[in-house]
Amino acid sequence: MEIGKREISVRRLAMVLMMLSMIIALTPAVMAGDPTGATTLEEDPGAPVDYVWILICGFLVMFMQPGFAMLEAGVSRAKNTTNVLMKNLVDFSMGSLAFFAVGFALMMGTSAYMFVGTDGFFLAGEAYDVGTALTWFFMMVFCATAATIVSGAIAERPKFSTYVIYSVVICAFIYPIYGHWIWGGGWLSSADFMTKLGGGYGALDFAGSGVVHAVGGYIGLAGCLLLGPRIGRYTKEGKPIPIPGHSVAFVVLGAFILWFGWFGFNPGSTLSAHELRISVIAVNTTLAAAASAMTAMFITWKKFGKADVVMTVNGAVAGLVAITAACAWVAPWASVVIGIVAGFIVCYGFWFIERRGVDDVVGAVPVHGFNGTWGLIALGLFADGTYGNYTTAEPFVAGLFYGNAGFFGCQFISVFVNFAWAFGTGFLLFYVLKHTIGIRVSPEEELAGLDISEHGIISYPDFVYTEPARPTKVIRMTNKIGENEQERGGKGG
Amino acid sequence: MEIGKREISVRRLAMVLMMLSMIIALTPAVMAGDPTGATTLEEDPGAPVDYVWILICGFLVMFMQPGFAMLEAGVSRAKNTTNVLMKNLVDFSMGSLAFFAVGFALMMGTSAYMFVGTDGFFLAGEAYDVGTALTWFFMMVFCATAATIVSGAIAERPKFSTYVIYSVVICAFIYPIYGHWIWGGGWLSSADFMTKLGGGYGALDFAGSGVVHAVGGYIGLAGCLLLGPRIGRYTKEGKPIPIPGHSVAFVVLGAFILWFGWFGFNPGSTLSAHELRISVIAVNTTLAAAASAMTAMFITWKKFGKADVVMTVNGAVAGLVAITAACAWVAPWASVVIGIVAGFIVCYGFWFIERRGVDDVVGAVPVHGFNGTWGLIALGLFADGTYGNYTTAEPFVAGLFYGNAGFFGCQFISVFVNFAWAFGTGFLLFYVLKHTIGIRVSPEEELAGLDISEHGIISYPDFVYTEPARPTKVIRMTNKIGENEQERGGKGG
Amino acid sequence: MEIGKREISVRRLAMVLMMLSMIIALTPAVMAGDPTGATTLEEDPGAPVDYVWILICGFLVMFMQPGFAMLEAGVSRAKNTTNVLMKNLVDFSMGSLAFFAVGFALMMGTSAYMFVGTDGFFLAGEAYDVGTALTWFFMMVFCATAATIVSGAIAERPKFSTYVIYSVVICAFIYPIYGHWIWGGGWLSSADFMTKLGGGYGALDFAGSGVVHAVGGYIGLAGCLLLGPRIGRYTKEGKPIPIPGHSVAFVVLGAFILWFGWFGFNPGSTLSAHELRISVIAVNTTLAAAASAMTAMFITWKKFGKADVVMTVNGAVAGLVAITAACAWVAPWASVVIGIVAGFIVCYGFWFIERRGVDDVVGAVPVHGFNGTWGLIALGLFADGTYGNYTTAEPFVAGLFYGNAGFFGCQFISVFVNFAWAFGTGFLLFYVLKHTIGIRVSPEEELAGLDISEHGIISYPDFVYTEPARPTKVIRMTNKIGENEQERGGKGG
Amino acid sequence: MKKIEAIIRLEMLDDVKNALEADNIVSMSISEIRGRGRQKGAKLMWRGDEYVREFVPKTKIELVVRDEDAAKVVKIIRETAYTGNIGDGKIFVLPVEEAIRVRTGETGEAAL
Amino acid sequence: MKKIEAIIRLEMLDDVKNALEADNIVSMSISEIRGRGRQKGAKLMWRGDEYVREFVPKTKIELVVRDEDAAKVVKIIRETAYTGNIGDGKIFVLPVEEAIRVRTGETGEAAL
Amino acid sequence: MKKIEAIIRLEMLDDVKNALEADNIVSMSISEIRGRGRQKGAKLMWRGDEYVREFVPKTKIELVVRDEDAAKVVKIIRETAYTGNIGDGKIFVLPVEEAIRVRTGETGEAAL
Ligand SMILES: Nc1ncnc2c1ncn2[C@@H]1O[C@H](COP(=O)(O)OP(=O)(O)O)[C@@H](O)[C@H]1O
Ligand SMILES: Nc1ncnc2c1ncn2[C@@H]1O[C@H](COP(=O)(O)OP(=O)(O)O)[C@@H](O)[C@H]1O
Ligand SMILES: Nc1ncnc2c1ncn2[C@@H]1O[C@H](COP(=O)(O)OP(=O)(O)O)[C@@H](O)[C@H]1O
Repeated sequence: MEIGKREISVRRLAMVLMMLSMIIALTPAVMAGDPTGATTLEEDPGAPVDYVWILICGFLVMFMQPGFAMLEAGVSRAKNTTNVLMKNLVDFSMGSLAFFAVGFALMMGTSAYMFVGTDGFFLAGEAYDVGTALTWFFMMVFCATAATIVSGAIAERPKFSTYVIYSVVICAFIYPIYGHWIWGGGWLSSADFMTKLGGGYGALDFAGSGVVHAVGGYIGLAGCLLLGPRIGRYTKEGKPIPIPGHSVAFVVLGAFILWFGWFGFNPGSTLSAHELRISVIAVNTTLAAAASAMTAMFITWKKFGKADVVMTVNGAVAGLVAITAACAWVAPWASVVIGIVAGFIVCYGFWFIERRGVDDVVGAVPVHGFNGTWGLIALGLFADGTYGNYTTAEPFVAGLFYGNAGFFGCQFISVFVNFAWAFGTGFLLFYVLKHTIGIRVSPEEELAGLDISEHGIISYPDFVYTEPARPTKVIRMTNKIGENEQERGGKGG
Repeated sequence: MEIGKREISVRRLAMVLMMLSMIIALTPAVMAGDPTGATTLEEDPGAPVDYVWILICGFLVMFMQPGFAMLEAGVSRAKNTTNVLMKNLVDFSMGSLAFFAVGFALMMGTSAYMFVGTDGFFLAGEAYDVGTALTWFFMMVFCATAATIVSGAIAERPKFSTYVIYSVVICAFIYPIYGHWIWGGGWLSSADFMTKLGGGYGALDFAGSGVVHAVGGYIGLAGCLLLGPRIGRYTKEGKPIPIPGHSVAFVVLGAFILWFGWFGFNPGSTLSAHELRISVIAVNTTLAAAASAMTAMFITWKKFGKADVVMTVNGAVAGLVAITAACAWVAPWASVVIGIVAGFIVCYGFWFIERRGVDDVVGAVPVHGFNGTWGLIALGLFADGTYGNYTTAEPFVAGLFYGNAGFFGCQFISVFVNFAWAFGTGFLLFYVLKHTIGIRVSPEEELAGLDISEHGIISYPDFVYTEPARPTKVIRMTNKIGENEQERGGKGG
Repeated sequence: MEIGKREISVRRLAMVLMMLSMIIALTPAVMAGDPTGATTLEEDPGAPVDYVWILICGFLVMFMQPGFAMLEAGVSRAKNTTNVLMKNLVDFSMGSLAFFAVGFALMMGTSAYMFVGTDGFFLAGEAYDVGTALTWFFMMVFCATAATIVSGAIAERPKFSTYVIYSVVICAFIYPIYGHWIWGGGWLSSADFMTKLGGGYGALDFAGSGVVHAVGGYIGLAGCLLLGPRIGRYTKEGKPIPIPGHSVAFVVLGAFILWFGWFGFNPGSTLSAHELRISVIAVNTTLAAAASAMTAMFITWKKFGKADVVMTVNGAVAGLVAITAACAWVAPWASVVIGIVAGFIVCYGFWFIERRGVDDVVGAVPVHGFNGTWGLIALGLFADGTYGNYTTAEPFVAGLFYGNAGFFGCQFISVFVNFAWAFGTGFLLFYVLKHTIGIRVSPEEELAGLDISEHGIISYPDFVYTEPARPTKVIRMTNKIGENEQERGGKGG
Repeated sequence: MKKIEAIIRLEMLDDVKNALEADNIVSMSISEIRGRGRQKGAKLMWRGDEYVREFVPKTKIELVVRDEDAAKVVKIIRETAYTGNIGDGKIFVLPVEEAIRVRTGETGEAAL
Repeated sequence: MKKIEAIIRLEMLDDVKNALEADNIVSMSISEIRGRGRQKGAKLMWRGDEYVREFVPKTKIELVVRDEDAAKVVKIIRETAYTGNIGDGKIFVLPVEEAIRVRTGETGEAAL
Repeated sequence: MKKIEAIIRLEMLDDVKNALEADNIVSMSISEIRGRGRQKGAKLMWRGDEYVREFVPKTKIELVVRDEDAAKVVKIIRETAYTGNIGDGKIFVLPVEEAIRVRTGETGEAAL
């Protein structure tokens, strides 16, 4: 076998990685962790059921990856299927490696100034411990979820290489740092002025309406703005022309998988099976999603005379996103209300940004962004004072409707910080990439489809594709929310 | 933004719902539930593992929804894909809301005259409790399963609006009332004359061969009869012409998902992880499905020279349905026998009703109906006296083959009541709907496909569809079970 | 109804089966098992959480079946979709029945001469016990996994009837006997000379890199060799021509499902939730898969300028296979290294065998075979002495890099025995079948597709297929590993 | 010889085919096309945005027939594909100079 | 009457259709074909093995028009389907002997 | 110029294409059709009910060639698409009046 240049450089890469790993492995002189779990079990004989619960819930969250993959592939055109799926593979893979190397340490490590964690890199040393591994796993699948949200928003036009970089940056830095502020003992949840304002607890986000979803949604918004809409998505006058996805079956399959996975996402976030509140969380999760899905369905049905499937699906996910922050702290009836509002937000939110030239393929901005924000607010409103801060002990978390305006204030701060951080860093990231290596494929590549141009593949080679299935004329504007339509169509990237 | 009439009325709807929720929320003056779970845990330190078990099993049962969705979409034509999937979204969503508002209270509330439950509406008041929430969640996913069975039977022709109503009625009334009789302390399981007959226990149905599957199956039968067959499904002489579904891949994927979900359905029905019988239940579930699938496969192979995939899949699900009632009370070898019989029933059952003009698209009547009934009977025959009434304590449940003819009698009564209730109420419901708002789309809409006519969508717009793939001529009748073929083809609805 | 000959013989079959079952059922005069689980619970009050853990992990492993099904269907052509899926249904169904009747007893029964188990047939007698049922279930889903691996390797050309026989033989004999040697107390793990060599333990394989994957992979290799490549897979000069699969979406969906299921496969193999090491196992499983997927992706990217999706997917699965043996005994950093190596092995391994005329459709040989072997070796290298033999107690398992050359020797022996047994028995099986009933369909049937010729079905009848999508010309050889290309193309079967 | 290209509704194919068969016209080829004419495309929706799919799916039948059969075939198709609604389709007749049967090498009308 | 068969790039269909419509040519049929000519097919990859997909997907437009419209239609298509790159496609003109509208039975140019 | 429409077996396309290419005939269009003739459709099954799929998938090759090439092309196709079994297909030759290359505007035989 002749060894060409390329082989050598691939090997070199492997060598470097290998050696790096060796160094890491040998570094930990002090090994204070409990890698077998024997000590942990001795100290807490109830640990097995918690481990089982957290791990299985984590598995379910991991399973949301194919949910996103199917949903995103389904709303994209057949000629971009492989690309969408590859992005999902990449953000879970690169994401977990980045979170392993860096992200986890920044998020859950010993806090420096309540701003960022500082230890646990590569899960080495003390972090080689069953408890730390457990936390890492659960946190990692959440991180990968945030990462994958963006791929659906900016589908069908970004460069693949750019996406690989993006997925590393979000999982190594953007997500973990914000995550630290809420879940890692950072300032939003734990600074004195916050806990004083909230009444014993600062800003909260039970399972991540803000930490995971709004972060993903607003980075997606930044990406959409900097990329610009797909070719053909708007008329010259800026009117949107829908570009239907290639498989409704995948869309619905993906949505159901997400719904299923969310039962790991929300109830699992107790991080303990001894919190029996998990049953109420499961109920709330179901009801919010159902109410939101049906609200979105009836809105389209009323408005257009026909029940729209993609909006219904978006509605279901929007309800799930919205209840995520509050799921442990509200009663079932409130979940229904939160879900109904989510259904309105997702419909009108989508139409609102669409009129403004934001070509969000999967609807990630209204679904994850706006409803993530709504979830944080809803928690500040509806928390009913029956459950504590991830514990059955006091102080019980109560919102505005239950007399705690201060906590509502905390949530309000959290909403702004969340948006500023996610949109700000996301914008910066895509802006730098845009002006260095570029973020968008050429128009020819986009027309040919990213499958061929980026991956040299046809996703369904045994079937006859029909490009002209693409709609060609808008008969009437369906919505007049947006007045000042800017001519954004086709100018991106 | 101009606010049109429609926006207003949608808003009004939201207002009403919001206020309603408020009222409910404020009603509970007495709050005797345990919403944090602290008390529950104190009283039963072993509760966490039970909660984990029941919840995760419930998640698996919820995941049967995409299983049904894929299976039903797969056996339908491409032009009806979205409609089938929308129905699945609707019955889970509307179903869970209806079960939240009404169904659960009727099923599991304090029994009135052993006929119907009377409290727990909207999970409010005392029902805001971790234990109640747990039960609600597990019962709800079962209820949604019953609802979704029907959509596959009556696919490709009903009006969507009708289906929405149907799904509310079954989840709010039909299913819960029957469920009460078996699982809510109602007369079939607990009336004195029944327990006396059975020998300490009345009619039983471990995980719902009857409660869930036969109920769904027989409502589907009523629906099929009142709707009539799809256009082109029978020749003028009443001979059936097969209408192949559009994706075998979805059919098989759906079946595997169902099989997977069934491991929540059956073992989870112990409602306790402390019943170690769960392992035997898992074994029985596997074996019955495998035996039934292979039986159905070999039947078609022998009969037609080729192994038919859809019958094999129907066989697998039929075996799962059949073992559901008996799964905790029989030995593995008996599960194999029950499965083999199920395989026969599903094949000959399907051909039997098909010859009689029942156009059951997914095969729900033989799979869920007939085999649900067979499951109840099989329990009355094979229960081997090794396990009690959802407990390891006596009295142990034994069937005819183990000397308890009385219990077989109970099951016999149960079979008739089950059919009468499900078919009767189902028939009534569809009959009333048929003669009020109508239950079937127009022939033009049916020919165009429900995706376009009901949802304004094409499910796979990037591919070239081929209508003529529809078979056009029957070469020979494959089965002579039915002699008196009535000319039913095309007359329905 | 006229009862034809065929009906009778089907009935006769059922009778025989029924009677057989009866006999089995009545045989157990001595019933020492604990079918209710009452005694088991009393003796071990911590059992429920273990049962929950093992069962749910077992369910996840079962769910790998649709993962394999989708992945294998996706890489096959549309005209063979049903056949691939049917094979997956068959190997799980026939497999579990065969394992019930025979396999389990040979694998886990009382050992005869450390070579084969001897009791527990039909789970009858003493084996009617909650603990035995639990073990059976977990072992069965592993066995079915091994069986299903082969179907992807030999897709698109074998006779269906042959495949049915194959799946029985592997699940009744080939897999269980080898499994006995490693997991059933057989010689590889427990013979004195082995444990002496290893330092207190013999050859190990935590979750089955060797037992499950390499066995499946090498039987697949034997099958590929005896079947010969698909028509059109090689030019007359022996150069490979790629035959793209019909759905990249199914490929990626399948891979994600597998990844999800693997979280049952590896962590579940502790067979106890009290081993908190499960969290480390979950972490290792994730990291190895991610590292391997990205390695394979970057290799193709560097080599061809484009990131190849199927190789990436193969890479992910390869990483999962590779970490399976070592997952409990290595640190996270080592998992990354093991994964990177797996990525290289899968790419170059695939190209290596491809050049030698092995037409392995799904890539089972490099993914499951070579990486299964690599997994066994990696365990012998990287085991870091922090965890014992499925327990937190000593002796801790350590590999070559941690000073235990003897254990590396054990693994080396294991690698050879594994290959010899799997390839040997697989070759024998297919060889006998080839020279008796035949193993390959006729060229006409192969060209028409197995869906039509073996199952009388078109998998996607509503879409226009395009046969000419099949590539027709190779522009340049992409790899020069193999020099001595033999002219194997088209000569098989 | 004439080539007859008929563009008809999807659901009429069966009837047309049967009618032709009844008159011993068996050989034909069909394919999927999409067309526009008087008939407007369906109004469709995607996430609440409406649009028109301008081309309506149709079935195209192609048959090469003997000169003397052409009129008959046109008539049969015309009558059986008829519903009276917009979108019923069109039939075109084109001249054919030669026909060859691959299997036998026959040419001209013998090849049809 | 003439039948015009134009083989164009997928993405040019919209423009061609609009240009024809602007000139009152509404009726047409389209279908998916794949072709080869000067344009080479795309280089594709499957698991690292490269190959060429020799036929490039194209859209075929078929219109039957009056004799006097033929030149105009050809011109419109030629101009709007043009990009100047290899693979722009071809237009063929064939004679048509008869046209029949199924719905009305009209024949000849009245049927177009 | 002549238009040659050949309806052949799916699996013969490669051979036909290669044979034509060997004779410098590169340009062509292909599409999927389904047809019936002497060849009966496949017997299929759905849940144990049997039926016949009456139309068999075939590949249609369309080439417009110079008058003098027509016979040669027909011959090549005839020979390479031949298997001797029912269903081998047919070749039709139609007159073409004009051809235009979109990219260059060339017309007539120069456009082929
Ligand atoms: N001049 C034409 N050239 C090519 N195809 C045509 C032409 N006119 C009509 N068609 C085809 O016939 C179909 C039916 O035409 P349409 O005008 O809707 O029919 P009708 O006039 O009977 O209502 C169209 O969808 C198109 O495919
Ligand atoms: N002689 C021909 N007969 C049939 N189709 C042709 C012929 N020449 C070209 N085509 C079709 O036109 C398409 C474009 O041809 P090509 O030679 O690439 O165009 P150009 O010469 O403008 O670059 C081809 O893909 C093929 O479908
Ligand atoms: N007269 C015809 N008009 C149009 N297409 C035809 C005609 N005759 C045959 N075909 C096409 O050719 C294919 C092969 O025809 P068939 O009669 O089976 O071939 P053969 O006579 O060589 O056995 C058919 O499936 C059909 O698509």
